[in-house]
Amino acid sequence: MGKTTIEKIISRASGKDVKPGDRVWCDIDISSARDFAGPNCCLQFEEVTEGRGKVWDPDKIAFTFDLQAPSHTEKVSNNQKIIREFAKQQGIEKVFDINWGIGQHVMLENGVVKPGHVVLGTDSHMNLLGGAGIFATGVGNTDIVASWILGKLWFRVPETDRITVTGEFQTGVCMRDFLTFLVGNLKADGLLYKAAEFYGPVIERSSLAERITLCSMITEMSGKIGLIQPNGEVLQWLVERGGEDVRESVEFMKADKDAIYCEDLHFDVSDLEPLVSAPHAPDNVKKVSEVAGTKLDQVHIGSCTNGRFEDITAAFNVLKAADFKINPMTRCIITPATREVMSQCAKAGYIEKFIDAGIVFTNPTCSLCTAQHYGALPSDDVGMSTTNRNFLGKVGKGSSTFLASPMTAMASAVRGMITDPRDILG
Amino acid sequence: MKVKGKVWKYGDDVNTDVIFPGKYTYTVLDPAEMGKYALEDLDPEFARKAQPGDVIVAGKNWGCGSSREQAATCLTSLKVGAVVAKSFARIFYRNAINQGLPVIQSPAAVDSIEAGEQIEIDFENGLIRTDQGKEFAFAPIPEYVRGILQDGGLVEHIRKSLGLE
Amino acid sequence: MGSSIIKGRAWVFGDDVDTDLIYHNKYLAVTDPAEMPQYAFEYYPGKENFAREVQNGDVVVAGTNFGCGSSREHAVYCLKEGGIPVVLAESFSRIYYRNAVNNGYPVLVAPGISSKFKDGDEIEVNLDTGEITNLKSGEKIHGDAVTDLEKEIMAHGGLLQYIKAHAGKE
Amino acid sequence: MGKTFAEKVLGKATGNEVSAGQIVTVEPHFCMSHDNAAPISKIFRDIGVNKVWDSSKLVFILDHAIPAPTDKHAQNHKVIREFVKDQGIEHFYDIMSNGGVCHQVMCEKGYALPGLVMVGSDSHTCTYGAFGAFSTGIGRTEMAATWATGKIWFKVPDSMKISVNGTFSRGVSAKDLILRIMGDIQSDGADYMSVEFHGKAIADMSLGSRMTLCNLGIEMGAKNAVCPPDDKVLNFIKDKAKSDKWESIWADEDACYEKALEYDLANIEPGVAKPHTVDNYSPVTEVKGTSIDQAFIGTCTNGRLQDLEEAAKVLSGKRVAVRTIVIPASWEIYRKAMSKGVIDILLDAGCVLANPGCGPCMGNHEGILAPGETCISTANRNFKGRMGNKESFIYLASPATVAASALKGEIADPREVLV
Repeated sequence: MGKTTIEKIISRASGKDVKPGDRVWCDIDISSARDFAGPNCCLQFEEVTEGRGKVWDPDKIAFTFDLQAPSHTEKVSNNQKIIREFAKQQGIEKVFDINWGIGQHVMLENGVVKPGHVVLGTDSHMNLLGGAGIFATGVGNTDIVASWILGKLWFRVPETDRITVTGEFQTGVCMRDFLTFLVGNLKADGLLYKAAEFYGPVIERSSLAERITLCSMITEMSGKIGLIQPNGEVLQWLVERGGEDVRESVEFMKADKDAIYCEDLHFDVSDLEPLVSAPHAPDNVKKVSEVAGTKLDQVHIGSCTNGRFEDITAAFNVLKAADFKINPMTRCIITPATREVMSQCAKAGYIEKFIDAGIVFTNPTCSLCTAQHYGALPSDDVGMSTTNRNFLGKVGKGSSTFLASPMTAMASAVRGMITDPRDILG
Repeated sequence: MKVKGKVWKYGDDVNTDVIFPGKYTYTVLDPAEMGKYALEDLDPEFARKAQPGDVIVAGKNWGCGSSREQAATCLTSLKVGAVVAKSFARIFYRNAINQGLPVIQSPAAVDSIEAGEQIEIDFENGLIRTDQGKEFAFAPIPEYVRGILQDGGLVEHIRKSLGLE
Repeated sequence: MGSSIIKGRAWVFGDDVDTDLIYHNKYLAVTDPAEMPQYAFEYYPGKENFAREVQNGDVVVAGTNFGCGSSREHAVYCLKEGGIPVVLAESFSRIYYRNAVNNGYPVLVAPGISSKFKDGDEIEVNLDTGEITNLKSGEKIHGDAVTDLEKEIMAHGGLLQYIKAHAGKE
Repeated sequence: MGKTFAEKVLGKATGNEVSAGQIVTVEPHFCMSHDNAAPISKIFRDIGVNKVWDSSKLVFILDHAIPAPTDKHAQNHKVIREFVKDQGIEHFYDIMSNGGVCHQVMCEKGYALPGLVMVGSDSHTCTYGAFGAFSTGIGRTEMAATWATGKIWFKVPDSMKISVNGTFSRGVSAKDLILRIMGDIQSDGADYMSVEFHGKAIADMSLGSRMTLCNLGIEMGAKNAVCPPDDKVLNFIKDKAKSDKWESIWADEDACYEKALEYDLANIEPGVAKPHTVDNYSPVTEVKGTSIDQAFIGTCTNGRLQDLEEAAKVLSGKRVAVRTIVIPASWEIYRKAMSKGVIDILLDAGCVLANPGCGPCMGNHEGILAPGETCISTANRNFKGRMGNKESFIYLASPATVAASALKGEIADPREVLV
């Protein structure tokens, strides 16, 4: 019987011929932790191994710092120190300190994680790496500690949905809008425990940044992972970062023709309009036209969902079309995903234009997404953000947040209220 | 106007970060709560044990550093009776008066008064007396300053002068 | 796991209770699980006093997709360490479920439960059989006791204990 | 007999001839507040006056924790925005990219002007003396009272004259000079005084370097610190002066000083202030090799373009060995550094380039230390607990010394790194 991509990856990693519903132990390629929950892992590991344990393979463990980079509280500073010291003591060299950026992106850019890998991390959006054909999943600290001891972890093999995307985006509409549509369509538990594979011309043509965006909110539908088969320029980029063996893995993980899917879903993006997730749930989806004119106090562009160079370029182009001016009453913050992205923005001349427009351009980090860094909102403020969650109180008690694409976010910063980017792009 | 209490003694150049750490300046907003953090990094006992009327006796340049008024407010919040020092940093001196906290310059008193002694400060006569019977005179507080202290701080003083009472 | 019969009061929550509502991101830097219960449900409208008012043995009852959002294990610790013996929900988010199992913390999937209980109802749960009784109304429903691997992990008290017990046997 | 700068400025402000020791009441030309405008506005309301005496004299610049890292900080900013609206305050710099660290913004936007009397609810308000202003830090209550009444009393200060001649050796800058002066006269060496900088070396210095000197006046206990308002100043303010009340005022040749000091730059070498006091001076050569965990370049003391350029000169083409946080003092500086390629160099060297603001300087924002950690910083205070943790250690130094140390992972002499 044929296998889906996730079944192939799990079969290889577990050495078993798996089918959905099976519980199996998989070999882990990279077990990572960040400055959130990472210290819990280190402390728990030392407790469980009574301070004498050695991790199973220091080369397969990575640490990233993005929750508060740089830290603004003593507690987090101390937590980061716990990680640095643990890494030193265990001989772990893959430590991406506060100067690197958002973990998944940093590990991808640096070839630490590659297509076909099984990757763990203390971040529920680890699974955005599915956009590069990597089986990555967010777990708690206990799972991480178990993997550091065994080099393995148990998984339930998920059923897979096949989602085919056709058509062409109109001007002002992008992958984020399709993602928002999907979350609204499938709802917060629409992919409970399941995996998804994305196919179709829209996917095949898409950039790595778009693929990451699309796979970054599978968690918001309670899914395990969304996977996209690397091809074309994306594959080329992954080979450049990860080495020639990437091609082999990509060949191997291709789903069989007779693979069995739980559901087969088809969507056409041609009629799609710019969308938002209205407060206080990602699946509370509305057309921009329905909420246009809502006054905004703050706009934020960034995060693991929409913080890549292509995302910032999309926002830049909207700003350009508006003569590089934003509404002076709206605070606008842009946070690149990584230092590499920040350098790209610097070299492309974006940052100067953003500064001239009054926009705050920060160092790469998770920024306001965890509300622990840049741009917490006061009560009654209304914000718009390209992040992936707008839960009640998440970025400040009594505030509300609309989630949107980088284009919609910038268009809204330009006017100081929720705005359809097509109004500005023409 | 008199103050009576136990002496807490500290050295030279006790700065505002030590008196009230910067990390609390935007997270602790209630003056009543500020006392909890007074001298946290220098003497954790102080905030827990200081009694109303107790007096801080310190070396030179007490309160150097930042302009943060919380360095004075955290002491008034604990009802500290006065600060006696060899000298004061300028901004602290003003802030203390503006908060109604008496500040007295007396190098001689500082040299001979020890931690734990009971002392009495008589502002009208410009005298510090210890329970050992030692006495130290200090220059009377300028009239303008006395006015502020008597009104309980600058806010009340201004309200009075603007006829807002 | 101690006694398999649990009796307590029900605290009833809605659908899609996310991890920020269970344990807000403001407190992520906390590493000691014993410190976490004081923050449980601080951001849940109408249940802000949960941490202060909850009594040992009280049970959390919720709708679908409980624990959606972040991977923070704090959201499990803050209930487990707070003396909540079990969480009953229509369904759980994937990561929350894992984190609970990995800590030997009983979570039962109980379809229909959210309509059977009101805040404060006396509840009895038999962890062995999965039987859940509303002692006020007398209604009974069935919760799925976890199966196979999860059950074994839970029987050991959590993943790390399970690993220790199986060391060298794999 | 001649008059000092302080006597002349305060005399002009009161309209009478005044001398040191006299108490005067003046109307300040500008009142600056940062994030503490929120608590000050509460005290102002307590006074019971409805409107501030002159809304055009108030300048608000958010910098302490921007953008807001927590609900509480966000709430604080909101109070300020509402007060600004309510009182019609036009000189308001929110978290947006027209601002930066308050003192830098006050200087570069043309508020700091010769002969003005300026107060700020921040101790480093003395920085504006670099432009010939009489400026000094005051507390919250006093600021609220000034908003209400438009008046503030001062004792006309005694003055200290510091004459500086000669030229800097390679790898040495204004920060090294002022660290040395602080070491010599100690942290209360200029208590209550007005510090005047004189001499050929001051005339040769850039405005940025003069700001570094005046900025640290408060760390010697001074009420204010000031440099002569020469052509460099007049050229700079020409198109941007935010008030027409300014006037070039400088001390008379025969003014009477409480203290006078002389320095020759030839004798100044790279130096540091060791933990935990600003006057705990030591030449870099004596602390070389001290291991560090973090390097920080920024603040109102040393976050200007020339400082970033100095650091870039050291870091160009190399990689930092410890985490290095660079925070330009304002967006204008960030913007210029970007155009000149300085930002590229710093990013390529592996620095964190954070958005302008005070950063970790007073323990509020990005870059707090963990227990036992050591930081070398271009900031102005190394007090115990200053950067958020009482078990940590801070060394103050020049941008070149901090950059050289960042490269080596230990305190290093910039002269050994600079080619």
